[in-house]
Amino acid sequence: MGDLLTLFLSTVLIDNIILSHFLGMCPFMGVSKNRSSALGMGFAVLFVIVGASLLSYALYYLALVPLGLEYLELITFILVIACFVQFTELFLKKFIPSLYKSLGIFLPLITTNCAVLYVALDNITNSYDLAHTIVNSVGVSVGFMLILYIFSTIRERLDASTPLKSFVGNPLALITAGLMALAFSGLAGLI
Amino acid sequence: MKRAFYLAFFLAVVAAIAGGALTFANDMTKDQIAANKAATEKANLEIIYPGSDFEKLDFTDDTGMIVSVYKANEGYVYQMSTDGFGGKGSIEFMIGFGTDGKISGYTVLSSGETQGIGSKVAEADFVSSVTGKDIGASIDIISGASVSSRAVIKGIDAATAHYEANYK
Amino acid sequence: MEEKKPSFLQSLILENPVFSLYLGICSILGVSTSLDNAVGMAALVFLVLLFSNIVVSLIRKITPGEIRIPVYIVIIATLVSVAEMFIKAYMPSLYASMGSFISLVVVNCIILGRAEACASKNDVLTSIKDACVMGAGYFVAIFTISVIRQFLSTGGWSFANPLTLKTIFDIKIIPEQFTIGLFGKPVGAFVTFGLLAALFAGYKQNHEAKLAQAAKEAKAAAAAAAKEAK
Amino acid sequence: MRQVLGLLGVLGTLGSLYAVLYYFNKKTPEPEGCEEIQNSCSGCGITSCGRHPSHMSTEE
Repeated sequence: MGDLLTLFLSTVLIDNIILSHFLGMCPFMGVSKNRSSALGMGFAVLFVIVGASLLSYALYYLALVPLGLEYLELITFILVIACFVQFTELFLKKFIPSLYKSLGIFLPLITTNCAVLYVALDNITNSYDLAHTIVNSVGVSVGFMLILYIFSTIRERLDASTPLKSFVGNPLALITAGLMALAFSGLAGLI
Repeated sequence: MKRAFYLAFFLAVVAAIAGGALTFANDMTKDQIAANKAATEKANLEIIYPGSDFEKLDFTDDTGMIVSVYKANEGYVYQMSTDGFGGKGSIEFMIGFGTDGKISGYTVLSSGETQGIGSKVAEADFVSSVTGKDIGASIDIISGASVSSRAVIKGIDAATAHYEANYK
Repeated sequence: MEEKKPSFLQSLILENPVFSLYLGICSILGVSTSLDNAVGMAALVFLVLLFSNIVVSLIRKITPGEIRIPVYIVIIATLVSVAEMFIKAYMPSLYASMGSFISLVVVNCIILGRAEACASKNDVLTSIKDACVMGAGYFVAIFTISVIRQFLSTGGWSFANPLTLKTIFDIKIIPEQFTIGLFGKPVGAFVTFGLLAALFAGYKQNHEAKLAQAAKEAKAAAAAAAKEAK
Repeated sequence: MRQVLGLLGVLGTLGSLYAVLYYFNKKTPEPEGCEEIQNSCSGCGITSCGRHPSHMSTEE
């Protein structure tokens, strides 16, 4: 039980998907303009990462390994993630329009998101069992949402400030992310 | 509705062709990759027991730190991965337990630790402080690199416990 | 003064895919710790981009409009998988240092972006040219960052031939204890990329200011000439 | 032989599933109150994002 907790803590705080793996930068730069869209993005990513990595995990150990097709893992995982996102969008559009209103815009962006694919592959390369896979997926998405939310609060102030003309927008956001990475790397001694 | 079937068929054919290309590429590179893997494995083990032959053992492990276990002529070699300052699985090292009850060798395979601080776990004085010690004897932490050295020691203790439980 | 076609170098800086559109940042930040990684990743992205553009433009007539993007994703995934197998087989050290970033090239925004924006509409030749321009832009971005980051974090540059692992050059300028280790860590990646992006934005802004200024002058001169002619 | 069948099975079903879902997703109209979320996606240059104009073209 102990190492599940350390795995969770390390994926959320220390080995954070954005700050130490640089993944999910496209939504991180594009969507973090305000807090509500950051939260919406966070929940959409949480739902997709956990769903997609469980599907990929099942497909890998039930279909690819018995058939000896491990080398197909990259293309299978991409198709699984894409199918899952399309299915979710379709399901929300048809049955839960209210949820679609808040998450709908973010779902198509996640189909080709580096973070989702990384988690699906990471569960396999580390040969995690089911419990570790779930904890890893939830941990990564919580870490993503946490950093995205904190960053959106900072970014609201950044947009209000008047930096050098050439720093406006993304360059300043990147440097702020660098400072956040510095702060979070201080937690490394936690585990 | 008919359009949907045509689209489904089209993408299925594209995916099948992709699969075929991947199988072809896989067959071409399969043995080279296996050869690479065996070569690096052997090279790592040779550091602990030069010239000995090794037999890979399967093992049960709940610490999650033991990567693989080998039986050599004069002892056992554990390949370990522990979480240091550089995050999850940032330090990978090999440790050899001799049948004479002493640690026969210790070497770091890869370390994501900070340059000049955590990387001391791979340097000569820490290595010599570990090699030659009796199995189970306590190893002191490097002052100034406590996170990394404590992580390595945690790994060594896990290997020792597993060794004493199974092969002593 | 007619708009002179921006020179190749200028278009490399002005429309650099990485610094102006922020495409493909994930791989650049992750891999730009050493020259070998940077060159390896740039070559990989260029080759995948080239072949994907070729295949996409070859089959652009028969791909049904609705599922263009899914077909491109499958093609790119296959190309990256094949590339990953060859790197794992023949360049194991490069594979070890680049690790999981190789398979993440599949979702690299540049490749899919160019496949959709350019290759699906033009013939093979323009797609190849576009792949070269974009590949060069990517190489310029990742190489500059890795030059800065490797210099600051290890005090010099070193480059080894990935196939034979023979170090081609290894220069140490700053002595060991004055190197800034932070630049090897994620902090350095973000800060270096941010500063360079600001530099590019600054250059672009005053370039546009110059053009606007020149255009204004041209209009004023034309107005004066018209007044004289009356 | 089993491998080839497995390959065709896995990739074939996944491919056709993706095409069908993608097609129906494009076909189902957005729920009534959702038209205006288009412009809140702040001009991302990422063409793979479903909101990007590249996805809007229907039959050829």
